[in-house]
Amino acid sequence: MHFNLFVIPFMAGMIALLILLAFRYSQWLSNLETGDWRKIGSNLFTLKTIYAFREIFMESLIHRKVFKVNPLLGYMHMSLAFGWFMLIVVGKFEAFYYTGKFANEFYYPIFFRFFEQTPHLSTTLLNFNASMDLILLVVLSGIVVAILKRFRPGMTGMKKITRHSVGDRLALSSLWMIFPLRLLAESTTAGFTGNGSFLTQPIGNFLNIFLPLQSISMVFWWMYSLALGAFMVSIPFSRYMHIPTELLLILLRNWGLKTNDNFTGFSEIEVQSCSRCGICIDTCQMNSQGKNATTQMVYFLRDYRYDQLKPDLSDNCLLCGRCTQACPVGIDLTQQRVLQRKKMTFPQSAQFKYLPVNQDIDKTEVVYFAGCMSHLSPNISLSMEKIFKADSVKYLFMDRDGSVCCGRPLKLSGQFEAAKQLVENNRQQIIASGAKTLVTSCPICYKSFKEDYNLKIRVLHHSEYLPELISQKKIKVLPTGKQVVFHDPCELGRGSGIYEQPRNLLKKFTDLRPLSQEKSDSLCCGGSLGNLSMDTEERCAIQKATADYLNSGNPEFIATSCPMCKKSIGQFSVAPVKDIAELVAANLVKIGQENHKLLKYRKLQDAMDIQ
Amino acid sequence: MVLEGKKRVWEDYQKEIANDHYFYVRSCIRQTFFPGSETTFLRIMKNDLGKDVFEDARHTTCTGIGYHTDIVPLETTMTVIARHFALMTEAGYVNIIPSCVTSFGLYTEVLETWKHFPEIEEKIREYLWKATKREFKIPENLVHTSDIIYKFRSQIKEKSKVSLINKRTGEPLKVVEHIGCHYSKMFPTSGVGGAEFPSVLTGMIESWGGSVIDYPERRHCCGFGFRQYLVMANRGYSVSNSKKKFESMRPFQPDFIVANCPGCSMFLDRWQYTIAELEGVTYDNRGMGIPVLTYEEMAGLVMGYSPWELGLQMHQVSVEQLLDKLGIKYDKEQKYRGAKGQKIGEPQKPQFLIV
Amino acid sequence: MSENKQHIIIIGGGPAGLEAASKLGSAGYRVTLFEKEEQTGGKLRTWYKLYPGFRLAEEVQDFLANEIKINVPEIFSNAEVVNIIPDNKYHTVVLADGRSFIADAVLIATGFELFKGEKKEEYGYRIYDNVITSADLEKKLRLGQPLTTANGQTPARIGLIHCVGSRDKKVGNVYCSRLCCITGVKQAIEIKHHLPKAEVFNFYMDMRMFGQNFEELYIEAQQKWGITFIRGRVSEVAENIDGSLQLKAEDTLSGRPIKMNFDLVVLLVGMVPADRTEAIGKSANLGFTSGSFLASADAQIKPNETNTPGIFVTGTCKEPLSVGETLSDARSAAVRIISWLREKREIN
Amino acid sequence: MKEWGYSILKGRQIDFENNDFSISRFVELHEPSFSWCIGCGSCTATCSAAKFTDFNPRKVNLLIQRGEIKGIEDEIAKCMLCGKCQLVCPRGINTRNVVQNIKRAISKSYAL
Repeated sequence: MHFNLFVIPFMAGMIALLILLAFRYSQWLSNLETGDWRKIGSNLFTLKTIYAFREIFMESLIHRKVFKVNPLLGYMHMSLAFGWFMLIVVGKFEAFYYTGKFANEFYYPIFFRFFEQTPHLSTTLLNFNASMDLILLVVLSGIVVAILKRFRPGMTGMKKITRHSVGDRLALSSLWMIFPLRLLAESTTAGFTGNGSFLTQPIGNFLNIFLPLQSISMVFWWMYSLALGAFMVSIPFSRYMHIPTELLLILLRNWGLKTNDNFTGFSEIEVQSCSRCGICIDTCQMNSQGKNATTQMVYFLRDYRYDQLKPDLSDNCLLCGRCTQACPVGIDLTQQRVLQRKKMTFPQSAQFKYLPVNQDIDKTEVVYFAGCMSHLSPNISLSMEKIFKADSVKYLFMDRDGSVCCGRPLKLSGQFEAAKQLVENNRQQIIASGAKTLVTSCPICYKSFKEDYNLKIRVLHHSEYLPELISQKKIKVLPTGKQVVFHDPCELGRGSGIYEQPRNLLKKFTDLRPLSQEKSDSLCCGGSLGNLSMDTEERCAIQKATADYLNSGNPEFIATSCPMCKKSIGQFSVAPVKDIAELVAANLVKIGQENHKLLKYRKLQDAMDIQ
Repeated sequence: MVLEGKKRVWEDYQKEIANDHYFYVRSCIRQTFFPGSETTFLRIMKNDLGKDVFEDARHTTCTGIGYHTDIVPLETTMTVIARHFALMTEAGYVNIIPSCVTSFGLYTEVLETWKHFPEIEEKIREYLWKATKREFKIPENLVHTSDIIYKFRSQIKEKSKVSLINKRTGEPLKVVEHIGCHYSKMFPTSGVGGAEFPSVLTGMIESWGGSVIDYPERRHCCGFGFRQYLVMANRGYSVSNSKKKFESMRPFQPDFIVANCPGCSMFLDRWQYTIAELEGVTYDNRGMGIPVLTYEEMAGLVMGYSPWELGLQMHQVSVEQLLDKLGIKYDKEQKYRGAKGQKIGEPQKPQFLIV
Repeated sequence: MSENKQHIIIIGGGPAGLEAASKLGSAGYRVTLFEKEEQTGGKLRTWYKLYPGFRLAEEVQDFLANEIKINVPEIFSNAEVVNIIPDNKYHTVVLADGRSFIADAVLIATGFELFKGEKKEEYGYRIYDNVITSADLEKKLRLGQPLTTANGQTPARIGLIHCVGSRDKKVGNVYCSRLCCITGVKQAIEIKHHLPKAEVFNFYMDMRMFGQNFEELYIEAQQKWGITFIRGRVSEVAENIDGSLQLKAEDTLSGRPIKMNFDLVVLLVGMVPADRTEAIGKSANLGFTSGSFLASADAQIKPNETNTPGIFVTGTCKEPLSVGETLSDARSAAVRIISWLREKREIN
Repeated sequence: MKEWGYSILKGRQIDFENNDFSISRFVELHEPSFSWCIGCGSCTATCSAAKFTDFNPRKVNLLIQRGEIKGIEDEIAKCMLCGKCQLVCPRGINTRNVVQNIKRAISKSYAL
């Protein structure tokens, strides 16, 4: 029986942590939707579980994604997480080897050098000893980086460091204390017993020269245990809750769970998995271009966890999805924001009984929905009409005389119920048209039609529809050779995963140039309907920065496929900003008349350049 | 309030008021609702001031009510007024003094129109000749009867028996003066003191010892508005305007209201009853309402005439509270008795307004 | 008069007269300036700060005085000009005291007066204690007097009424005095400088922010100082029992009448020609604008000439102008007089 | 009670002294651009909802600033939050946040 009074703080902390974890996990799990349990059941004994463990190892311990973003920051996380993990694992094996039995007192491996003060003789034990010192050194180096990061955020590549609450500071201090104290406890013990290795022994020997180590070492063991206990207890009340929760998250996610339109137990687990690494701050354009480093997801989730979330913070987000893309933990941050807005929304806030219910709609092949924003950029819908006519398809321009909003802006603001009224109105009209295909020019509408309308027909954004027309040889565009860059609209790219179709389309008739930040990494135009509270100056700063970025390679055109992006970038762009529909329409050639009309279209094109 | 400023304005708006020999034209509303007022005017003019005032029983309405309700065309109105001028001319008078503010406004308007469009005057002369075989001369002096009392306010003061002073406190009574819209709002130069700060009633009140309240809605219409009042459904509009005035004067705690327009006197008095019955509100502290006088009645009281001879029993808001303040003795028994002492019957008591 | 030095008489020693005098003086002409007051400087002497940059009026006064010192024109103060007798060769300028002077050219720079607020009787200026004009406010600020109500209280709500005496057929002025708008914005902000807690409301018909940085100042007034602009002309002002003022207007943008109480009301009075301008103009056979300002011979190409050769106009006697515009106009007049005198000499 | 055939009207006058500025103050606190409106009307001109119903965002904004909040709840409920107004506003007013905060002020739970 190995025991000393000083282990009590550690054990107490450990037991408290386990009880609290059990309590909270059961709470969250009980809030899972029934469908979630079915998914868990069917996926539990499949390869997915193995993948999950692989992911846990790669992300929770090695922090692969953080490494990708910033190696030093990755090293910091890895050295702490993986290092600590290794201390526990190697320590366990050391104890196993030493005692010959696997089951020891829980605390025994952790305080191994206190309980076993006789210097080792066997090579294996010496190796164990050296390994433990090495791992401790690695962990300590991580701590050094963390401390430096705290005081000089720039060195790890982070522009802004997350602001911490008081609870977090306590947890953080105890965490920082644990390993230096372990070093001191082991070194002082080694100093008078000689049980240390290459790190602890020299320090111990040195301290032994002028300190009464036999009495002092006990103090450090106590402090080490206290720090451990304090950290354990503070975990559930601090951001370090992410450490145990992320494991659960990875499992559940691999079993197919995700956050949809309702805030479930799984959503709560997502929230609690945030490690506050702060990568979302760096990736956020509101910070990098708008100089606002107070509203990012890390703060949002923190405020939510502490029940201090205010609408002003919640509303101040572009919902561009860049942080979701970058989040090393893989939390669906954008959806989290929307769901919190939904929670904070006001009852019966909207009423659209005034909307016309037009059941008497002409039957058509294609129903075209330009979207509200296209009405402020009318050349897009004019171009689409020109294309429809060239294709001779029977189409209905559904919102020609004023648009009923698709409902997504209301949904993004959290007003799900209000949005449903609009969805229902538009849905009835779409169904009544008898169309087989719905084409829209607005990525915002597109996402809404795809996800909220439950339509049984094909829903296409024109960036999908136009290449289809070309490949089916229904329309033909004249090659222009112009240098073009393509700006991915957030709702189309990150929001709906459409990256390649518009690019393939542009490659057919322009010289499409790549950008360093594109596709999932593309910038937001700043126009965003997702942000409700950002002021105009800040918005303009983002719009201008994005426009400048897109113009940096001096393209002849900036192509995009969203009326909002076109307007936002267009305000500040040197190169003309064109929707791909406009580019297609301007270079349209009637099938079979290519050569005949060549000259005329060249002229048209020149006119477009001037414009 | 800088009184000097007002006086400066008043200096800009002084008008010629004839000294004697007046052709008097009665008011439809005043002679119906406040007959004592016109009698009092004549009594003061003839008996107390020794002026020559002539009236011709053949004169008619000026058609003001019909004109302002768009029932009577302008040419008809002008011809009727031309007939009044003819009666004046035939009687050998040149100074015309209407009792009604609307008549005064209308006469002024007609004369102004003729000044700018002589051809219209010619046409009207023709109409009048065709209809009545009468001819007329343009009056040399057209003023409202309140202008006359204003002119002779000092003489009245000299002969007065009562001052507008609270006998119990010795303080001047606080008086709200209300000027009919048609007195000077259409033609500011035709009113004593102009349109913004008319001094015709202020002059009387101040020279007889009272003090004038200048409350925020002083300029506002009493709410009568011929069209509004004549159609029952529109009366809410009328009473709301009076209410606005009462609410505005309330903090000043006026002792009484005096008006120079017959319609205003009528509505400021009667609507207090209506508001009290509709909403349970009065604008004094005792639930009795604010007494409303015509300027003739005010002059009569100052001259020491009996309140019942002045016809004050015809008022809805009881005037006894004011008579008490003025220290005027009156016989309660005599209130509802006719000229021969016979009982003329008492009005029903209102539900809310204390009378 | 020296034989070879042409003589120019300038009537009025405000900014326009002073600036033209120094410019003509520096060009070597003999310049005589008549100022009816004891001191030159005109209305600048009573104004506190100038829009849009809040520069002290005093600084412009100093600038003008310095220029005059260097270019030494002859200045007669307390010298009121009554008329001009125009002639083919020389014009004679007659003073109130009977003296007369002859000149090759005469520049009229008699400036403006402020519209007399009391003419708009419904606003109760000089009747209601707490109604003041923009000029009164400037005087208070220049003298460093506290902004209080008549009974010494700090006003909690202050209203500024635009277009008093301007764009108003009823007072005979159909023209736009055009500088009252920016003055209203400037004074509203100055009030906030002194009384940060006060609520300030401007009642306007149109906001005519035509000058450099004027619109910017308007935006600043709204965004930085929280000043409220209500579109609607105040119809009447009345006094409440506590001496505060009740304003009535139509809030035209909501299409509804509005009634509000104010502790202090400032009338933004417009510019009218100075009293003697009409007499002087008539004596020299000059034309007049609808607002009785002196008419230029041509608005575009002869802004400083009149229909009487040799008689020129500048500054606010011909139209409402800001201080900056007045100085430019005076320089323009000086250049035109110089070229005109050269032509005259060559002909002779 | 007698049947009068008429009643005393409230009138259309904005009685500034007795109006309710709670919504106005709330919105101004959370979205200061609320009071920058110069009444140009481009928001109403482009408004998707105004195409179908009698809805005037400019006027709603103004009336709230004047403390005239009767019936404002039904008015603001007509907004589809599409954001066109924000794109056309020359003063850079954050119109959608104005709408959002008006709604928030109206709903009791967020009144403070």
